[in-house]
Amino acid sequence: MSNYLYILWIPLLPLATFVVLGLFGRKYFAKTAGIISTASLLTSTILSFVAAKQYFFLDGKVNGVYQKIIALKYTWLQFSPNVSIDMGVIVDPISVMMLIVVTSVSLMVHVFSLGYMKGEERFATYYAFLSLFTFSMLGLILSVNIFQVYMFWELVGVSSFLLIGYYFNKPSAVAASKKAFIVTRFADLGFLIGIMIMGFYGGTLDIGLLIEKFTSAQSPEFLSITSASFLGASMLTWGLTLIFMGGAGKSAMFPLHIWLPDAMEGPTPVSALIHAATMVVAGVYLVARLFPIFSMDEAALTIVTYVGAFSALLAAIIACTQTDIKRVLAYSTMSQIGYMMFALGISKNGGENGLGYMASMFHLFTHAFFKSLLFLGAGSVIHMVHSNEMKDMGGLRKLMPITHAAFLIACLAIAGIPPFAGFFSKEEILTAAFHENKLIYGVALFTAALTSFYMFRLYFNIFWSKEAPAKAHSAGHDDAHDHGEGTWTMKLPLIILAACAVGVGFIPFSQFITSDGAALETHIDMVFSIAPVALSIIAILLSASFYKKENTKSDKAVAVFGGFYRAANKKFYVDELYLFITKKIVFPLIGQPIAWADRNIVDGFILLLASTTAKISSAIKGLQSGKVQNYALYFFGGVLALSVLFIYIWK
Amino acid sequence: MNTSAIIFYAIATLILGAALLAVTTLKIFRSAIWLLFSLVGIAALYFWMQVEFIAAIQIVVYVGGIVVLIIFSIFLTQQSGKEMAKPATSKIIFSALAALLGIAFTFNLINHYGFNTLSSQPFNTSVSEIGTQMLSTTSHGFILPFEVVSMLLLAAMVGCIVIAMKPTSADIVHLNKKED
Amino acid sequence: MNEVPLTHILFLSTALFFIGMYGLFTRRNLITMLMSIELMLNSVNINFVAFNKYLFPDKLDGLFFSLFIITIAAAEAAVAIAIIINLYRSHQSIDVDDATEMKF
Amino acid sequence: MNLSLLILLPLLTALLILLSKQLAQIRIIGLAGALAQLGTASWLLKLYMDQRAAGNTATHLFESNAVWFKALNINYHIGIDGIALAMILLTSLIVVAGILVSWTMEKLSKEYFFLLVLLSMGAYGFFISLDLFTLFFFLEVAVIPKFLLIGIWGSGKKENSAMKLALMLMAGSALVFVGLMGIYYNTHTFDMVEIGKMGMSLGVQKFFFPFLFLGFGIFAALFPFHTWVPDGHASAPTAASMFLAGISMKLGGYGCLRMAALMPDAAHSYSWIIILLATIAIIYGAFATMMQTDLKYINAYSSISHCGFVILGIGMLNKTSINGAVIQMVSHGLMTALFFAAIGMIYSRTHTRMVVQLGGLLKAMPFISTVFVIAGLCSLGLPGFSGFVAEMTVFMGSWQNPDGVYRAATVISAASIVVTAVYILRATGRTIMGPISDEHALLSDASWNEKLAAGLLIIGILIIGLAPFLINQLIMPSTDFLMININKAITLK
Amino acid sequence: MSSNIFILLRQELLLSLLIFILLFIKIGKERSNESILNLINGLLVVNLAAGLFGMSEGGIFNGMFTTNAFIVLEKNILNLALLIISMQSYAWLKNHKQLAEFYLLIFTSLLGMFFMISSGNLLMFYLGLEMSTISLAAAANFDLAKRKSSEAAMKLILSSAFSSGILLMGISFLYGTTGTLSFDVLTAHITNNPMQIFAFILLVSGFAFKISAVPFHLWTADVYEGSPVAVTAFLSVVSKAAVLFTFTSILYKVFTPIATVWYSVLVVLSIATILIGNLFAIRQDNFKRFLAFSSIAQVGFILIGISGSSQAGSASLVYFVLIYVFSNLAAFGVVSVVSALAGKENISDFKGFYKTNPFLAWVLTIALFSLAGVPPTAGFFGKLFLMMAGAAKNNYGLIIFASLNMVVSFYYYLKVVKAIFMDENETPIQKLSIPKITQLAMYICIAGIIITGLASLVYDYIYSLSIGI
Repeated sequence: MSNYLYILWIPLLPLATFVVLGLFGRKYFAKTAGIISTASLLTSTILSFVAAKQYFFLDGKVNGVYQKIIALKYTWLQFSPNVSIDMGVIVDPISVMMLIVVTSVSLMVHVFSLGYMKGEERFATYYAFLSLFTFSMLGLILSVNIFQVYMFWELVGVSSFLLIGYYFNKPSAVAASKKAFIVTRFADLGFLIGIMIMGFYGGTLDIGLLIEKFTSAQSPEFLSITSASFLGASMLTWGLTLIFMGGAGKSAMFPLHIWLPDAMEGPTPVSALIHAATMVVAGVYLVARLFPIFSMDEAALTIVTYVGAFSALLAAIIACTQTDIKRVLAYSTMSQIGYMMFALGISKNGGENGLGYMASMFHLFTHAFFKSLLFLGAGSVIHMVHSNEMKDMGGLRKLMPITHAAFLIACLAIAGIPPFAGFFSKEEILTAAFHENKLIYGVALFTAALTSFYMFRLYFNIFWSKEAPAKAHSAGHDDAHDHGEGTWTMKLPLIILAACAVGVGFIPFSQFITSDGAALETHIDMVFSIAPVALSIIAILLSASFYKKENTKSDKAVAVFGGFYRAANKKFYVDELYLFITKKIVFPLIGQPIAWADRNIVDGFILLLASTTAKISSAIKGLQSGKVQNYALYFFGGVLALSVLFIYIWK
Repeated sequence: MNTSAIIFYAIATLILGAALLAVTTLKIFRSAIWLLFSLVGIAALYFWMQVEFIAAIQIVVYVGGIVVLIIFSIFLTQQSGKEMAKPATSKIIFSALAALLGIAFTFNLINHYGFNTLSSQPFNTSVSEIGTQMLSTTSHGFILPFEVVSMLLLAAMVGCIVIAMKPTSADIVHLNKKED
Repeated sequence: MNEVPLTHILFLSTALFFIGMYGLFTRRNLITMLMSIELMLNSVNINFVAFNKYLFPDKLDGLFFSLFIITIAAAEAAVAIAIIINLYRSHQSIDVDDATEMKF
Repeated sequence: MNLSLLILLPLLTALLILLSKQLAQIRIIGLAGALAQLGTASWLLKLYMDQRAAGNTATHLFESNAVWFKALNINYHIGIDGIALAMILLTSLIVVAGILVSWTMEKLSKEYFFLLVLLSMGAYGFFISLDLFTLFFFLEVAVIPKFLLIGIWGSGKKENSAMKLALMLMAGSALVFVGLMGIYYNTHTFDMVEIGKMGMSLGVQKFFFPFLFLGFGIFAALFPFHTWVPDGHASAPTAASMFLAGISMKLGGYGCLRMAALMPDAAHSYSWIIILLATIAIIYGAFATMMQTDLKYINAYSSISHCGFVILGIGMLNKTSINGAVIQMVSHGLMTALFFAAIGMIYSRTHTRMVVQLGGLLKAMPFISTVFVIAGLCSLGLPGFSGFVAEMTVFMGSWQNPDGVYRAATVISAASIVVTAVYILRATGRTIMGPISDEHALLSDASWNEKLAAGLLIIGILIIGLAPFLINQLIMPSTDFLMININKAITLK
Repeated sequence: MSSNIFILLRQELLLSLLIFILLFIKIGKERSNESILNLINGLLVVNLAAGLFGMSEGGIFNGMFTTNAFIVLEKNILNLALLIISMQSYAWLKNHKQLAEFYLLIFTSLLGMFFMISSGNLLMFYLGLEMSTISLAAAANFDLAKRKSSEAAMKLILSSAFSSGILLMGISFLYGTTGTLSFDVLTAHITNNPMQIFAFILLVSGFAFKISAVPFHLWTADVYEGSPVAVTAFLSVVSKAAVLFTFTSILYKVFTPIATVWYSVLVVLSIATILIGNLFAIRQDNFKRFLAFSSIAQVGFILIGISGSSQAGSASLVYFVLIYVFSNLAAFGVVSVVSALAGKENISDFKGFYKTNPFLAWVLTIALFSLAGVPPTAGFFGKLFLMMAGAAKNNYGLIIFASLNMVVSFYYYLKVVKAIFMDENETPIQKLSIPKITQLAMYICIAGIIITGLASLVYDYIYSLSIGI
């Protein structure tokens, strides 16, 4: 199917932008960098829409089932005859869907940044990094080979590292970037080993072949991998779990989530792009990509489910207690991704039972829009207030009406209030959960309520609670272009995304993206929907009563929860735990001893040899006494010794 | 046990006794004299072995040459009659031990080997015989060694002269200069 | 003609040799050390002559050897004494333990 | 094409340098010579590829065999296969970079460049020789220049480091020599090709292989004989560090590889020890690096860790892993040379290598910082750079070994990538990022020669990193040849 | 016979001729030292040249004097060494009063060595040995007013007299047990009965003393340090080489019946020699002493080579000696120039030497590298071939020991290099003006060091001439 080859341009254009800006940006494109990369990205966006149209509506469907199409495949690095890393382009429902998501959100962010990052010293570098990220994310999406996934996985990681550390002279930013990279790297180790297990038993690294081999219960590969077991679990479980570990790292699932909140040190548009819409869902995408294999192994799926659910709940609880608006959003992201994860976890492969899968993808889709919208909104707020802290905000609705409106829409969307996008996807997930696993369903429900609570806590704290502040706020800073919400380049994305947040829910998603590619009939069951929606509304009212006006109700609530609140506010001390392990165990108990041993024992031994030789030589210097008589004596001694030796001993 | 045997043992005692005294007495002049006796004894031994020529050479070269040389050098280097420094007892013990060990070892070997003397051909050592062999180039001729030794003696002579010659003040000066 | 076995003569020479060696080890006066060396050489001479006379009388190798040894001993002694005198000039002593500047 | 050119060129350059008078002249000659080497090497690559494409399946190409010491059956037998060629290319690239980096060397510059070129000559000779005696000869030729380079132009306690390095390397070559004697008196030839044909009895192999492998291992920083590496690298002047880590450590790896191919039975029966040592070196080096505060020490220790991968790959004795080992050699050579170059540039400006005294250099010297970051990312195995390709190949290769112990070794080694990330990011975060001190803020960025040097190395890294199939194409056929012997040995078990 | 006697004896006769010329020079009218030196050097060149052509072999004086191409080659090497030494000691001899006598003694010594090398008979061997020793002992005293010089001479003459006493004892017992002095006959009568082994060991100890193998080496350092550099060089290179040649040929020709015994004797000696030599060399500061001990260690390696007792063994010995002539004399050349012109003989004085005298520094460094056995210098090949010859006996323990000791030796050689190049020194040796002729000698040495190794034809030539057991 070579007529999809043009898809190759979608990732390559950003790459080109990166190369150009990276090499010459500082010198030649210091001002125009934004325009250039936005333009190139716009092209790829259009291309991806074209691709989507072609795939979904023209030739993607063969007798009712969407095909997996390998548009391109090139052997990049041969390991052994049939194990190799291939570079390629896969076209199937989720990859096309992701193309849309990534390109459009990225485009929005590019546009937004035009205003937001204006006048930055390393403006060009910023756009270079953005393009690099976009390229790697697209490459990740289009991977045909699990090792290709891993490669772009790493690239995504490093570009996120670079973007988080964009304000490189801010120590906190540096620390955050390091943390993000190392934590994800640790997860990737699992991913790598998982790949090796898969590759070893599957005899290939090609995703298609792997799925083929591991989904037919009779294939020798399947038998060998399931029969081989380590520590009681089958190798399949190990492989999948380790791969999921990689996914969990990128998608900030518990316990590998600690990097995400700190990652908010980066510029806000970056958070919108990477840490809300695209990179963090890579984990979900990975699981979805390998879903047929996952579905062959209950254990792995269960792990996915419970990790996802627990993360969703935990994040939601923590989110209620944070005061830094970006951190709140970060935790909400984590919570939403948890949703997607457990949705996958409870799903089966194919048919009606594939609902979870479809729902998760759907939520991924919708979430991308309203969450990036939230972030961009927060961005413009921060851009105006020059602070992330809620206490510095309040009553901004008059100063920035558009932002206010957009933000409200987004909040409603995420809270799952019909008819906003979030409602539909969330409904599907809840339905799936309800059918599969009541416990999960309960958790999901509670989380949903919490979500609407903290989202509106955020909303009210930003736009209401206090009186509209005097212009003093904005008079404080000296940006030339400062009037309210900033330039149109910052407003436009908000508007577009808001539109999406309202609109995308109505897409008949199940027609396009299902676990097996065949369309799936779904319907919103009004009765079923009552409970979640009602809960959300109650939560919203509650937070309104707490935060709409400045009052002490919230403090009372805090007092009620007491210790639990403090724990939640301290993110349940997970960070501290990690710090303890690294600072108190790894460095002093492994690193330093080894470094010491190397200097003193290993090297010391070598030095000892040398010094001993010197000692001996000065110890025996007496032989050379300078007395010729002694010399003669030794001489004769030698003669005697030799004679005795060879006449009596060595006969 | 006939007379010749008795003579031999007498000579042997003379040689060894004199030698022993020569290496132990503390008066350097005396030790020179004892050495003289010991050498004369060896000459006597040669006579006893009926190798008169060697005996004569022994007398001439050693008694007449070396010992005289030694005595002169003693006169040159120190006043006679003065006691020499006594060697350290530890050194005496070790040296004696070494020497005795050596003696024992060699005796033992000689015993085991037991040079049995069977041949009793005449042993012609007439001076003329020696002379002809010394200067003949045919087999059993020792002309080459003879020449070589002459070169050696020349070199030795030159060396002695150069070394023993009292250096003129001039040399001292420039040598000292070189010695910095 | 002789009842004295060769071995006894060898014993004599050996004893003389080691007496000389003893002297070399113990004497501190260079000249006496030289004397001891002369003793050693003489013992060797005795060896050669004895061997020649009693074992291989057909040729005169041993005899000649001893002759040359005597000659060389003379030369050696001469040079040695020259050196000793020179040493005495520079050290004002012919005690071997005074000439131990160079060691270790 | 006559391979001796690779020896003659440096020789000629060295002589010209000796004859030349003033600094400018010396530099020009040095650079010209280095470029000539690079040209020759690339030309060689082209010819080689053509030959292969033309279907020439001989193990070694461009062979020439001249009798050297007839009486002892010592021949000057040279020829290259893909592996050797890869090494030659690496060497020539690093030589150019090294010359460029030391462009501003004022102190005794004539001698300095002379020794650099001499060192490169040793390396070339080593890589092209097929006769063990010639091999040994060139191995030792490459040692003494290091001693002088470090001792005269070095920094810190240079004399001790130089002495330690020279002695440990000499001890290594002494062991190698013993092994050679063993081989010689059991096969009566030094010719690797013939020996490969003849083979040796298991007993002989098992007795002499350890000498050879340890001997070369010392060159390749095999644990626990690696202690010359940190001091040596840290004290050496920039170019010398580049040569040390980039070229001379490779001599060791290459030698180990050849020996393993020459004595496959022994290699097979000792493989577990090799793998054990390699794994220790990898993880131990990584953790030791984590604790260093001097940039050069950081890189030196990381070299120990990275060279561990080479040994691991060889120890696993299968095609993929050996491939990986070779690629790792090349990649590590380029990467670590780049790293040292960057460190040298930083040091020459700030006059400190202590991480704690640096910071925020990205502001003052963006180019150098970028180079530094690139080297770092390559060393932590980021896709797109050579490090990733090499390490992954090694991992995939060693993972093919289903035995549990080997699996454990692989996983432990793989775990080192996390530690690597930690120390690289620590170093980067402390020196490149963060606030910059006032006196450093005014420093200048890289000069043209430094830019050129770094550029060359980065290009090399990228070529391998982005198009690994190229280097695979070069190496794979030769690894197949190696594997023939080895597989015989393994199946024989 | 008388026809070819001149050809067979030509090297010896030429040397004797030189000696007489010296006598005439002495008794003739007063000449300036320079003119005499130039004359002598010229003559030496002739002498060397004369040896190079007309190889012929045979024995005269019924086998007391034998020669063949190999022996001629050995003598040529010694001639070459002598020439180089005399060129290098130019600076020292220029203002020495008795240089004629000095040369006379040295020549006589060399003549003795020649006779020793081609001796076919124990008597000739002994005479040659004594001839070389006595005149050398006299020469050792030629820094007449130096305390050290006379001390050295005293030590040399006494200990060598003692050793020759022991040697003679051995010879006498050999004679007593076999009844002959000529080597050809001797071989037939050699058995391994204790008496003969004892005699053999006495003989070997005499040799070991001359080549200063442990434990018979103790005189070496002191004598080297005390005597004039020229004599030291002569001792360390020429006399050692001559004795080694003789030793090897006697071992290979005469004592074949007890080869196993002398093999183990050599192994023991070599191990002791290498070890002690290295251990003492490490801690020396006086350059001549340092070279003394290093040369002791070298002898250890040589013994290993000889122990191979093959054609390669004797070939590698001669090859190594040739290389050793170049390397060691280059080193001694620098030392002699420095000690003659700057009066400094300590390694610590050489700190910062490179800054003031780059040429000398390079010569010294290359020489040291060659001694240490670093490629591409010839020393590398020399040492390796010795060890290869030794390894032929499959005694790998010995080889391992030796090669590890090579590392130790590297340490002290590199220490000197370090002093020359790396150490700082506020009062370095001032810039020295080297006599042209000495410079020439150094160039010859360097050329030799480079060429002898890389040009394999040298070794192949030697190998073609040499003989094994």
